[in-house]
Amino acid sequence: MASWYPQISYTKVDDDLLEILEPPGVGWWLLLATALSCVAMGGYAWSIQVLEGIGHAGITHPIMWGVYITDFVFWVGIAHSGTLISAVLFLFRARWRMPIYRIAEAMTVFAVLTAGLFPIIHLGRPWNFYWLLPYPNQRYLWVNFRSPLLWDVFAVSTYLTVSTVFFIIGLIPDIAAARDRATGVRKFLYRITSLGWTGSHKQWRHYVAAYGFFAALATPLVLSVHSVVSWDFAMSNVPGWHTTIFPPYFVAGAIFSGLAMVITITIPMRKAFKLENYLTIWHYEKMCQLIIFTSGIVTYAYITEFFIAWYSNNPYERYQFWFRPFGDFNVAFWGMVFCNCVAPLSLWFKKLRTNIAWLFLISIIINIGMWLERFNIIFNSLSREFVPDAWGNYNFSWVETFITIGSFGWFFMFLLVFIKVFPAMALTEIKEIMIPPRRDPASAHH
Amino acid sequence: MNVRRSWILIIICLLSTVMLGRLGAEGSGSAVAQSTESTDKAAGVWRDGKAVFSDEPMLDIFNPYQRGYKPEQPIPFSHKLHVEKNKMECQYCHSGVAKSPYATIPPVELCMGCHAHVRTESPYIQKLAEHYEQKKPLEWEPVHNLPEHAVFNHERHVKAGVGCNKCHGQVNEMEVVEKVSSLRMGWCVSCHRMNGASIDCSTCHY
Amino acid sequence: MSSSSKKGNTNGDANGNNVSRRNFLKVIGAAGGAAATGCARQPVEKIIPYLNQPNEVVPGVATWYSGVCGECQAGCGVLVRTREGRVVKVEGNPVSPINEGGLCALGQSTLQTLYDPDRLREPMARKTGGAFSAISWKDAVAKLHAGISEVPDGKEAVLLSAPLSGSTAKLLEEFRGVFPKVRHVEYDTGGQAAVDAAAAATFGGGYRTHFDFSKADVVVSFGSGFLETWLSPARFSKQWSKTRKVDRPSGVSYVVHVEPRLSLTAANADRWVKNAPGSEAELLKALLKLIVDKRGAASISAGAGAAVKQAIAGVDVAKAAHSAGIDEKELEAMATHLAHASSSLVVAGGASISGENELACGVLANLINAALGNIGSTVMLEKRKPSETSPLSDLISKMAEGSVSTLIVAGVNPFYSLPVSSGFRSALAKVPLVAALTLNLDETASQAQLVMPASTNFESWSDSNPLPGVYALNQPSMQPLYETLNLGDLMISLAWKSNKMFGEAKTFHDYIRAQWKQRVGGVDFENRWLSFVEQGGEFNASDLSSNQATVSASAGEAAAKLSERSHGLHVMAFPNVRSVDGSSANRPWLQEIPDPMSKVIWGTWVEMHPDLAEKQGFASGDVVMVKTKDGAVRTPVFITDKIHPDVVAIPIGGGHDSMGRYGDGVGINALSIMSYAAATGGISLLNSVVTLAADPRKDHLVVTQGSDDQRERGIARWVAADDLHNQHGVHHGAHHGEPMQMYKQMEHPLYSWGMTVDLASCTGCSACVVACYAENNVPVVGKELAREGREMSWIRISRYFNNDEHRPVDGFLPMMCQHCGNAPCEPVCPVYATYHTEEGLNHMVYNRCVGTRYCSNNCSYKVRRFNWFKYDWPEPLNWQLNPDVTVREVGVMEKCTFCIQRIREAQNTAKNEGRRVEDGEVKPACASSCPTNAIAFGDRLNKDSEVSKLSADVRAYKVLDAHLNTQPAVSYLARVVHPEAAKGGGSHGKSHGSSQGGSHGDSHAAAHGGSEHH
Amino acid sequence: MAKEYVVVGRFQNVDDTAKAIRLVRGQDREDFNLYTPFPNHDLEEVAFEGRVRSPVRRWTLLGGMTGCLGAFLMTIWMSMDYPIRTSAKTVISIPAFVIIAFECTILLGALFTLVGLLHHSRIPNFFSSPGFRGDFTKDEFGLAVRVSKDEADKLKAEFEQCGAKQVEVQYVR
Repeated sequence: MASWYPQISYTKVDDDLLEILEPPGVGWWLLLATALSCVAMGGYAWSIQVLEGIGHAGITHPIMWGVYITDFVFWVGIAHSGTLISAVLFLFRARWRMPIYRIAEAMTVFAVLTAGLFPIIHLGRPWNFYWLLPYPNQRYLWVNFRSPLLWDVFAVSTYLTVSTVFFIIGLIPDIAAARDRATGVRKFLYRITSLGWTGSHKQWRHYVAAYGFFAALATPLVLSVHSVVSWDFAMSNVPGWHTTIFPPYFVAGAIFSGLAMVITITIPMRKAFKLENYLTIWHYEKMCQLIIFTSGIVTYAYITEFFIAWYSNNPYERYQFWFRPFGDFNVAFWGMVFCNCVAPLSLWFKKLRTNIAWLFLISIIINIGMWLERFNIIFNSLSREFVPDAWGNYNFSWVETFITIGSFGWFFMFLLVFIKVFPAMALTEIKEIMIPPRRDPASAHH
Repeated sequence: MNVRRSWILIIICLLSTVMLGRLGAEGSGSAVAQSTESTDKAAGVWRDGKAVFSDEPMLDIFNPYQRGYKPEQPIPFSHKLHVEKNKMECQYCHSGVAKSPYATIPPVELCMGCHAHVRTESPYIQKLAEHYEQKKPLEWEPVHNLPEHAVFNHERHVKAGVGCNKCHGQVNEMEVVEKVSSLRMGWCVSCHRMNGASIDCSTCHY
Repeated sequence: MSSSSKKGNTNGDANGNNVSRRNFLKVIGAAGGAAATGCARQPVEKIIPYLNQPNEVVPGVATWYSGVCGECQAGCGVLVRTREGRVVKVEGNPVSPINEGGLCALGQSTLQTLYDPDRLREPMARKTGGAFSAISWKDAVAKLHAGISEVPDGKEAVLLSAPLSGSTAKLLEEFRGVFPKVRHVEYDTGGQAAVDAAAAATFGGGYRTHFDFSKADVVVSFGSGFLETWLSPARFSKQWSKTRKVDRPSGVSYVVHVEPRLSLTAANADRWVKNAPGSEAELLKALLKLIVDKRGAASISAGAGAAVKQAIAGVDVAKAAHSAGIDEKELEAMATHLAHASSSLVVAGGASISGENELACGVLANLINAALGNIGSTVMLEKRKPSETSPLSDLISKMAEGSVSTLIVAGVNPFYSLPVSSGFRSALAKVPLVAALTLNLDETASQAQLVMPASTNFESWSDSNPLPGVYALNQPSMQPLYETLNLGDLMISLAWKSNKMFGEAKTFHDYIRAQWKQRVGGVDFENRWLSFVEQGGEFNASDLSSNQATVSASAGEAAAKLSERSHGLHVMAFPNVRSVDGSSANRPWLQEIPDPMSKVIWGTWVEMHPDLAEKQGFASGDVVMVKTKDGAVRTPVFITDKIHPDVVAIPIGGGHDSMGRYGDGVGINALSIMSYAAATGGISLLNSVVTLAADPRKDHLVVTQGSDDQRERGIARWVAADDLHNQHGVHHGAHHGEPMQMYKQMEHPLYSWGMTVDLASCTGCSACVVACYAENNVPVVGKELAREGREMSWIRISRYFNNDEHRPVDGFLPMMCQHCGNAPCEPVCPVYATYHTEEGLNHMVYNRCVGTRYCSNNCSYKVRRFNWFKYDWPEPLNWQLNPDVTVREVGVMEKCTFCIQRIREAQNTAKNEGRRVEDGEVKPACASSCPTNAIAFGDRLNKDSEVSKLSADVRAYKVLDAHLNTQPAVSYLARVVHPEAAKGGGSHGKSHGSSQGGSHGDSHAAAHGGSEHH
Repeated sequence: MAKEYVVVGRFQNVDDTAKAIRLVRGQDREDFNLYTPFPNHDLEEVAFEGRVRSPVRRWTLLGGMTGCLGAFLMTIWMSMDYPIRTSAKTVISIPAFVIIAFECTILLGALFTLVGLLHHSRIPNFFSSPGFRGDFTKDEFGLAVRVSKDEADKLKAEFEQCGAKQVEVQYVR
């Protein structure tokens, strides 16, 4: 399919898409206020936790990781589809990425910013978080490069840096376009942030090359970051964690959840800013196809885990995988199965996957399901480890709930500000894939 | 031209990396009162192929016990007078130093051993005697303090031949005792490294 | 802890030192403060030197004093470690013939009575308005003196105390010469009175029986918790452990325990017989009959014959067995074992036999021993002047009549520990002057008119005579914290007030010296005294094997006459290792260590059979009201099938309301609903239940163990004594071969520390847990945090059940950091806060820890504990903190260090002497506290070390190592079970729990995980 | 002669623009700028006469290699500087370091690419470029050529010839 757009003029593209940047209405302010209140809730809870001790969270022996690491993995997962859409699909020249990739990239950056908070929040002594960095210090001490957590530090910071660079580079021509339409303060802001972009052929020459390299670098990064996150678990010896299928399983899950989050965010945006011409049903169908695919991978991984636990004849694994569906917190397991394996099956039906409301619902269900998946992995595995006398359970506390809510506020706060400040739709690239104007044969000389 | 610019950029990048790494090392010229032994002087240089970033005074501003700390004591005891003029040995008063983890501050009784007769007219000796007679504890200001998580054993260091001045400086020349070493971990470690002592964490932390 | 470092206090009077108390307190106060600030950057502390430095004190170096643990009547010897003048640790005294180096949980925790923040600090008198106000000691003594010297005619003054021995008893005699109107009444809560009464009834007055478990090949115990609280548990445990060695010439002993509930002793027995409550006397009779039948009447000595004949007249074995709810064959087998054993022992005691038939049980046990010829081998008779005490019931009735004008209560708490039905509480109000010499303002003291602070053994001189020829001497190991006196000094002061002196004794210390001089003779006394003080007494235990006594004629009658046993549901109040008689309730360590059987901490519970619970509709954790004719209590229910359905059981020791911040309001007082057996003057710890009903009140049951079923994971393993190779409790199908390893094992150039734990000796008594708390500054978190699973103990005793009816415990396994060679925790720490030292220790650098907690997730043994909050030690509990161990900050991980501070100390000494650390020189706190020497520690590089040898034993195994290749430095030696016991039951190679056991375990986990039980 | 003028041709379609570029290149004028609202490969081919390949790729390679090598050096040196053993693993545990090296390869590769891009594209540049018009980021194609005064009018005419919608002559400096 060459293009799904009605042939509209470049001016119309600019007008339509830059209209998003018009001064916000009451709805936006309300949403921002909600997000900020959530951040305040989380900040309050965290301040108590820092001042008095991490014990205010429900995590306890033997479940040392709980909601915070669940949130961390959840947000890193959300981050994944952004880079997938912008980098991997760029390399595959999948044209349907164009209208969604900017918002997906923004989601990536903000989700990583959110995720990056959690390893610090979950520390017992968060004021010493910088000890995880290999910086020269008077103690002569370095860090342990053998620890998966240190790999995390490198992977997440690399991911944040690279995805931010990729995001900003993609933004420059669009900011330049916005600059040339804007007035006043905005014009000044865009003049600075567009770095003086003019779109000369000398710039485009390097830009296109560099963009390709960023995409090429980001593609293995997408795969590696969630693999590294999964190694936090897979590198340990905990029954239910110590398994080689974690990296592909986590990466697929991450893309799965990220796509769902893209749908969750774009559907209201499409409605609010009347972007139906740009974000068409066709785009959503494409995303649904990917969701069905990744849902399948995730389902397969669940089955494999059970099969291997049975086949290995390892009593610890076997017990663990008996405990998940039938144990104390089987709600998480069955919730996960429903949300991640069963609910997405409805997308096989064209009628349902072209129904925007249904899609929105399913995307939220998938988000919940993927959160439950991580909670399920973390909670159940830690609660039933090797020595039965040390088994224990976990009730999460209001502090963890508040901080989780706060993380959503934090994420949406960035996103809301972003869509009002910078072009949230990649107008340059939309123009690029439109058929360029040729000389009108009728008015040609000779 | 492009090629040349690229190389300049690369060199700048590399240099700044190195500079960042050396940041801690740069400032150690420091206004240390008495830099006594090589342990102190060696700090802040590249040595034996290892970077030494110890003792940066930059970070000392956060440390209440930085070098040069020189508190006023309840009785202005002069080490210089007692050691240089009266030729007293360190261990006469700090008797625990070779048999205990602590060097120990002498009991007031020991002071009174001499000062019941010597210089009794001095107002400070009278203050000392007052403390002794009224059984009122004498509260000295600590100069050399280690955090509680660091275990230090004077006995082992003295028996290994580490002189008092290695860490405490030339106390015999001090009217008022002053902290001449940072007593921070890197400072300890560099001396341990140079003398082949263990740098295993559990040597000092348990 | 070599004996050379022990110091005799040569200063004479503990109070007579010329350091004033106030200054002393300031000095040690500063040291305590410094230790408590933790590893945060601390504010400037002043350095306060001694004004006068005592000769034996070198700041920074520990000084050890010998002494006696005064917690019970056993008289175990202790070594007290002091730093800068304050006591920081108690260890067992290895030269004491009583405990031979071990010390029980109660003894270990004595420090928390010394430093109890709620301790009584000064004498107080009740004002007319009812409130207490402080008075001087002079006034207090004057007031008390008036009370005992001016007793109106027809009335009397009474001193109520625990049984006294040694110089205190002697002094009391002389004291009563000065104050003839003072009568002494002994109040025994430890079970000795019952044993003495049985001895008197069997052999006539003037005898005391001493038991020697170390010689017995077969032990049959009726209710006596000789491995936990009964008489002298540390000594009995050691003796018992000597019979559990596989290389013992006469083989591993066979221990049968008869009790309606699975006590710790029952759990360690080879066979637990679950009888109906109160049926012991009938069973003993039947047993005696069977033994007589087997051995023939002729074999019984002429003296005993008549009594035995009278005792077994008309006994129907089948009926007795049926009535007790056990198989007749059970009794038959018991009798066969006893009859055929070359040496055996039958004991009866404890909660389950208490009551009307207590005396009969004791006598019957003595008769069986006599019939088996055990007198002189396992049962020793000591000739002893009969105690002149009058029964407590007599005192109570006199008090109620108003004929007691003054009551001095010294060191006991009858207001709490006597049942309400005894009438003590109401009678107490009728006494015009009640004076209490007490550590805390406890329930009895708070009813008194005059309270006087008592000193602990750490602060005063005392001696005792626990065994014939054994004289234990206790010296003060620190200056008294407050102005306190012990009973001896109080008596001297009172006599002084009447211008009387006991010899030339100005103080009790003088009196003790005089007594000892009189006993041992004056030749070279000063030097000998010094050596007595240094080693903690004179230990020339007399050989009693030649002491024989004829069985008195009345014995048969005492045995034959049994009260009718009441049927139906009973409630039993049982003592356990952590609460004993309740006097230690204000010690947070004891509150926080789990009960070895139920694993419950902070509180009381009522144990109930699942059938009964189901019938009543109770779930685990529900609060239940247990009502007897004497009262009612409400406490959460703990469902276990390790109890007879006809009995529910509540631990003693809870329900204080005037003990202090840790003891008050924790649990309920089970003693209050017991009946008072006026006949024997004792409490019947078994009472009929009138009503059992659900209660709407909410309470939490804090269970610290996740699951009781080890699921054949091979964690706690056992072997039969005749088949040491075949380890049980492990799933044999899942064995792995020699594991592949990518890297070479780390080399240890100097030392490689290791530990072995012999599960054949480990009784689960939890002494090591308390010792660890004391040595390593492990914080106590309290009930609410413990309920969330945040308790900090570095050792937990894993107790695994199987489904064998008669040996339902696979074992007790002290689980501490295994110091794995391939430690899973180490590589996952991003900041190297935990790593492997060259000496083979898995070390934790607290101050480097940022608190990712990954190490704990990855620890297969779950032994890492995390500081979720900053925990405090209220003054002066913080004085106990070990200055050699860092107090951990909030947000850092901690775990067992193998007591690295002790390793470092030994290495320091060794280096000074230019040698290596020798085997046995380093003993971690757990190892040195173990009453049965189950824990060995040493260098694994030294092939001759105890650890090397034991870890090469055929029974040795490493937990989970076969699966995970963690290469732990801790080896466990599988529990040894008598071949007979291994044969029986259904647990052959499949100790897999029944479904009931499994779900049971999971419900525990739920309790621990924080789901609330109401 | 100083090139003080910029001739800016505004074009509406690709074909006209291409024609104008060819014209300019035919006059051996190297000092021109082609402004397009989006990258257009055809126009670039014309503008660069096929030599479009950007030197940015060398930066990426260099960054990647620096990151990889630097990470290995860093991890190995830091592990040896204060050797701490964990779990019987060797001090230099290459498999673990590979992950760090991988991440650093990507990180420095991306950062060097960024530097290369900024360097070669001459951004940030906050001075207005002569001949740039705001519409060139919207819907017009612009061709700006620096010329001397006498050439300006001629070029303007030629641009109009090629189909420029409008041609502006701007005096610079």
